[in-house]
Amino acid sequence: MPDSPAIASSGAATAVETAHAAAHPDYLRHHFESVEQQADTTNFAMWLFLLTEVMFFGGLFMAYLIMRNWYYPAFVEASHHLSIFWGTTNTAVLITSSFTMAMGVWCAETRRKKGLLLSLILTFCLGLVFLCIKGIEWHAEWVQHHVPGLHYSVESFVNPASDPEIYAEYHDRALSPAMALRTEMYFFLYFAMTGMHALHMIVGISILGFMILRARAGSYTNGHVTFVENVGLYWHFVDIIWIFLFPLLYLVSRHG
Amino acid sequence: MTEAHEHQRHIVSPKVYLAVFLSLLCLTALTTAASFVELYVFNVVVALAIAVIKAALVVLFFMHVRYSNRLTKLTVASGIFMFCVLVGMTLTDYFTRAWGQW
Amino acid sequence: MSTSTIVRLPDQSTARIPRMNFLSRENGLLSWLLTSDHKRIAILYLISITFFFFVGGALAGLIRLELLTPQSDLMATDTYNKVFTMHGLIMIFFFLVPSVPATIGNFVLPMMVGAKDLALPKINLLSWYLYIVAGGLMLYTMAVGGVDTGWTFTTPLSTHYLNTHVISAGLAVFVAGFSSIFTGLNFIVTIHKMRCPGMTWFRLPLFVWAHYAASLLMVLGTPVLAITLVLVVLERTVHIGVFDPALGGDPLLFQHLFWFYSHPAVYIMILPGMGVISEVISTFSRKRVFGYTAVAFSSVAIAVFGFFVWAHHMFIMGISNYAALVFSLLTMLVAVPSAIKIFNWSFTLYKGSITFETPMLYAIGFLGLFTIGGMTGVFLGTAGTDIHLTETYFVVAHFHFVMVGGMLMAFLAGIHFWWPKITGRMYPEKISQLAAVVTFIGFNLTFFPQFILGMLGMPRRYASYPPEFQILNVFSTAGATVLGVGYLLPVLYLTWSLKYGKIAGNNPWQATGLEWQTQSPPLTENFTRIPIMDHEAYDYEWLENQQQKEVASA
Amino acid sequence: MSHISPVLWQYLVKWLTNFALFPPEASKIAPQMDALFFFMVLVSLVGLTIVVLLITAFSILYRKERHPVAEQIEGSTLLEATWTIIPLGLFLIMFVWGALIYFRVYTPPANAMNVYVVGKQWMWKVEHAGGQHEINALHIPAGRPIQLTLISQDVFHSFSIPAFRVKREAIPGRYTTVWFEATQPGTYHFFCTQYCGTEHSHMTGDVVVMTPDGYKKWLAESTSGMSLAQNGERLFASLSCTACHNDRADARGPSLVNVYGSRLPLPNGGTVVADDAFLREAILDPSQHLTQGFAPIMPTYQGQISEDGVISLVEFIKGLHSGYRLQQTLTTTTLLPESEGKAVPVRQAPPQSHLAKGWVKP
Ligand code: HEA
Ligand code: HEA
Ligand code: CUA
Ligand SMILES: [Cu+2]
Repeated sequence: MPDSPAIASSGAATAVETAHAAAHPDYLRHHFESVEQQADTTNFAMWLFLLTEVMFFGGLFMAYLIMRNWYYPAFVEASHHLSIFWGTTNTAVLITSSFTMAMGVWCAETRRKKGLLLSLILTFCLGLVFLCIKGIEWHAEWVQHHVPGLHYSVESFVNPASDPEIYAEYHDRALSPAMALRTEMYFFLYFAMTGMHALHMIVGISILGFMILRARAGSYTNGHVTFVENVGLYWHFVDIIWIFLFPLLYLVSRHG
Repeated sequence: MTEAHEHQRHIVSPKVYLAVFLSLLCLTALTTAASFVELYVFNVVVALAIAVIKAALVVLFFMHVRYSNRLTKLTVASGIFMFCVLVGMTLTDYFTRAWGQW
Repeated sequence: MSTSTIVRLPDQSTARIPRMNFLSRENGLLSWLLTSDHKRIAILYLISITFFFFVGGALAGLIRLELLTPQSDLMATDTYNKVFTMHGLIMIFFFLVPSVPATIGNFVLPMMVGAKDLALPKINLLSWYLYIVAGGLMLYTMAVGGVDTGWTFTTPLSTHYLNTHVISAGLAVFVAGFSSIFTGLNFIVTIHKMRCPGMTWFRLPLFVWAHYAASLLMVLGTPVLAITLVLVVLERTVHIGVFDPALGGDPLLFQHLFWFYSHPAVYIMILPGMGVISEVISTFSRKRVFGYTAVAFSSVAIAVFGFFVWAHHMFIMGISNYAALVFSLLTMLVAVPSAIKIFNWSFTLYKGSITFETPMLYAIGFLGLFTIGGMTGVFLGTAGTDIHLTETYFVVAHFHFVMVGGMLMAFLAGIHFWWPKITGRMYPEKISQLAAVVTFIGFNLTFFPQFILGMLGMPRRYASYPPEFQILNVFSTAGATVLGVGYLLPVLYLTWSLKYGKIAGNNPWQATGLEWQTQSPPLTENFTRIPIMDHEAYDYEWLENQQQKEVASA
Repeated sequence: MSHISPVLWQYLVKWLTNFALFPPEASKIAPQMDALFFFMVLVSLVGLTIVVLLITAFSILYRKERHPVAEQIEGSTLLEATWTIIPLGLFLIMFVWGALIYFRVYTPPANAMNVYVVGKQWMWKVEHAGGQHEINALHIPAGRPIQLTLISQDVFHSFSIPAFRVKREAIPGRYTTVWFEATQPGTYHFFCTQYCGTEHSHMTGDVVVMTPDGYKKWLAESTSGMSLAQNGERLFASLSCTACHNDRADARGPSLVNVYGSRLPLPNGGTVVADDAFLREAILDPSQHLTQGFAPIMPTYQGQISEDGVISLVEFIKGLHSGYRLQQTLTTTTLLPESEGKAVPVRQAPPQSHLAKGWVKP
């Protein structure tokens, strides 16, 4: 580009040519100097975004922490009504999806189109499986009248024997009526936290769906892996949230 | 750009991923099992410790932080730090509310 | 004063605005609405925040009119409550938080670091759209009847005892929060990754340092506000209970979460302004900022320590006395870096060669008013005196001194300072100097009496008050009128100057920042070639040599 | 600072007060707080003067006409250290001084006379131990430490008496306290300073500080016939508290004789002091406040007694020093009409599983 007269030739001494003789792939945005710079930048931006997510969930964890400390007995008894089987299974499902996602990134890095597609589809499906299991659990809570606000009964907490299954396993002692009311707080937080997590899953799954389409057209295996990597970071982050939600919500105290 | 290309992108091998994956599954089993054992206050300690280890594995390997530059590590660290500030400083209030009353 | 001016305008007979620039590049509404040019987005922001400033200002006018008399005669108490709530919400979230960063910062920060654009141009545009959506929601809230929680959304009042439009207002702030997060994120990434060759951290202008610190706060603090508002909305809609004492929750938890963001937010508001002041004072005294490193680090220190002091808003709210002790102590620590800055700026003048163009006048106003505002912040941070002063007009005066006397002055300083760069034309100097002086006088008349009112015990958020407070309130209202004139003037003459202002040339102030080394208004890609930074920030000798070289080669 | 020059101090304050620039100093803590306030004003003025002087002097000395060429100076570690350390030192002095005052205001002396204040949208209800009720007014004697025990029935309110320099938030669900000792008889404003909704600005009233004699007279004239404790006793009986808390050997609930101020063992091994807040919560949320050795059979009274009722109960329990009164109350229980006690009488309550049956949150 010729110097237009009005430009003080950027004063700052010598200059680097903007136009790169070197490789200038079409996915390089105009304001970056090089592919590495672009990759680094978007990667860092993704990390910063995850940082905001940490603080976002941080507020929820904070609320959970205080309430759990105050109403520990209620939290114990209420958590007994979650299904440890589904909880553990779901954790495994999510971890597996994280693994397949990581493999997807590897396939993209090593330009394996088939592998990438397979990994993405697996991740996508595992994500859906997770949501389905979550749905089963939520349904169970609905049936047990443990959906706060809408459909809530403290019956099984003031009178544990009314739920023979749980009672046989944990021999829960009856909560006093006042404390039993606080189980609703537990379930509120449970729904808020798992709901917020599920929302993040849905966003992730949608992006994965979009990526599967693109990957079929050969994107991401042409050396431009940043996008896959960043979605991977997001997916793993959502996994980490669950890694903390699981012990906090399901494993408050499982021994009888 | 100054910090841009410190080194080439490190490609983590599938073996590592597999190893991490398996340890994560084991830890999940372990934490579930541990919760059925009466450990008193240590139940929550164990559960959280395992969760932290699992999260660390995911962050370090799946998210490549182990192979990343200082800036990424710093970002992760500051996330953890700020979360601790939020929780820790709030707890200064909650834990001392009853002080001076006995 | 104009005799002493350092303005170097090009020869008026030959001067022209460069034909190719970011404004002339494309035309039509769509070219603006779909732009990813940081400079155009900055202008979009400038227009939108100015609009909201005047909405907020008109509401302030209503507040002051109501407070002219002790009775609540102009409007009913609940109308008054809605008015000050809207005033606070609009001024904070729709004016002051985005004021300097999203307009001036957006415009000049990429140029200062020698980049062609922000790192994530589309996110930048998204950020503006989020702002507009949020603003729309806020106006909708106002149109359908408003909200009267106070800008602090205090629970359980906001969740269980009001039937105004808390949800849409909360949502508006939620969305505006994400707009702010994305701006901050973009800045951090840009500062880390987009610096031109030779631009080391300690060659960055202090404006960039200040924005870096503010961006950290935006990225780390705002999400907590977001989740807090989500919880408030859930509390209102499905009675989740975490903030509701009747359901076993703790309303103080809300306050902790809210102030975890909102204290750092006050530094989000002031730090970018401090960046402007560094640039302006250095330029008009033709000297490197005294103790560059100290000023740079004090910005970061303010940002970091700013996270440790939030409970000073809750000293009498029922937090434990011991926690109050801790937070009071930390508040003292966070005040120190601000003091360092003030003195460093004052000493920048020492042995300088000072001129008093409008930006400089605003900057000097800032120094005085921010010192008063900041010191009264220390009164409030001192647990003992806070008991008496909190929730009175003393607090109102404190935060208007720092926000209006501090940040708004800095914003105006910045707008005047970079106006030639943004538009390629000068603003009229004489009348703008007059506006600066009018603002200063009007400001003091408005808000100084409020310190005394506060000491006398007049509570804030009162639609009516005992008659003995009237005299001081009359002063305050009178001042607000003067202040309003002071703010209307710039709008008029700046608009005028778009067409009739003198051509500014590349570097009318003889400033050293990279943004001044390119044409005004700049090209879409900012520089014809990526610059290489080979000197320190604020190196006026380098600038001089550069110009001599240019003259020689011409 | 009154010890430096009382005359000058009083003169200054009076002058400022007369010009309505300063609130009267009508409590013991007021001059102490004002001393710190004026200290801070002084520091700020000095600081501001320094800054303004520097700017003015440099602006004159180094304006372009006089000083056309700037001399570049990097900075000065010594100077910068000075203006770091001196403000820091001053701020720390303020912190320590302020902390002392803060603790003084919020630590009532043992001999303080207690007055209960209940905030609700949008009025203040004041309850004196003798059973005198006031709305938006507070009568107190001068020269005696007064402790306010505050609570709110709905949202946050804040009880502020500028002339006394004290203020305390009234919080829903929790007692807070503040104390003062008025020095000057007179009438002073009090305000609700925490924004609490529509009529926030009308939640104001007057503190009437009286001479001790005047106060006695006022007490006698405005008595409602029943002291708080007596009212509490009535409630205690009508809510069937005596069914369990009857001080008998086979009582199902712990004895409440002399319980106030004592240290109670908790089931988890710790102890807790039974203060006003503890008593209140033990009534409203008993499951959380169990004494060791007793089963969690007490029903919650949450939502069944007003805050005023709780205050009366607390006041009654505070004054319980012998079991005799309880026994007496017990015998009167049968005389009371059943309808007065709204709560389920525990005595007739079936075993807890029954009690729980059909317990669905409304
Ligand atoms: C831009 C916004 C901004 C800024 C920068 C500040 C800065 C500070 N603020 Fe302010 N504050 C607000 C905006 C701001 N504040 C708002 C909006 C509220 C009200 C919220 C609401 O309730 O609605 C508030 C309320 C508020 C409170 C709560 C009051 C209450 O409700 O009870 C407190 C208490 O500690 C406080 C303290 C401080 C302190 C210590 C600083 C410090 O950072 C100030 C540091 C600066 C200096 C100290 C000046 C420079 C010093 C010198 C030049 C040295 C002088 C010389 C010598 C000492 C020799 N602020
Ligand atoms: C950026 C922040 C900002 C800014 C710029 C301002 C600007 C002003 N503010 Fe505001 N203010 C707040 C933030 C801000 N405020 C906040 C956060 C609160 C707390 C809210 C709460 O309690 O929840 C508050 C509360 C507040 C109160 C206390 C209300 C109460 O507690 O009862 C008052 C009272 O005087 C006031 C006055 C003013 C005035 C006179 C201006 C002036 O500077 C405005 C001057 C501008 C104009 C006047 C507009 C330009 C002129 C015109 C549009 C022409 C028409 C003008 C007239 C008819 C006069 N503000
Ligand atoms: Cu009650 Cu304000
Ligand atoms: Cu603050």
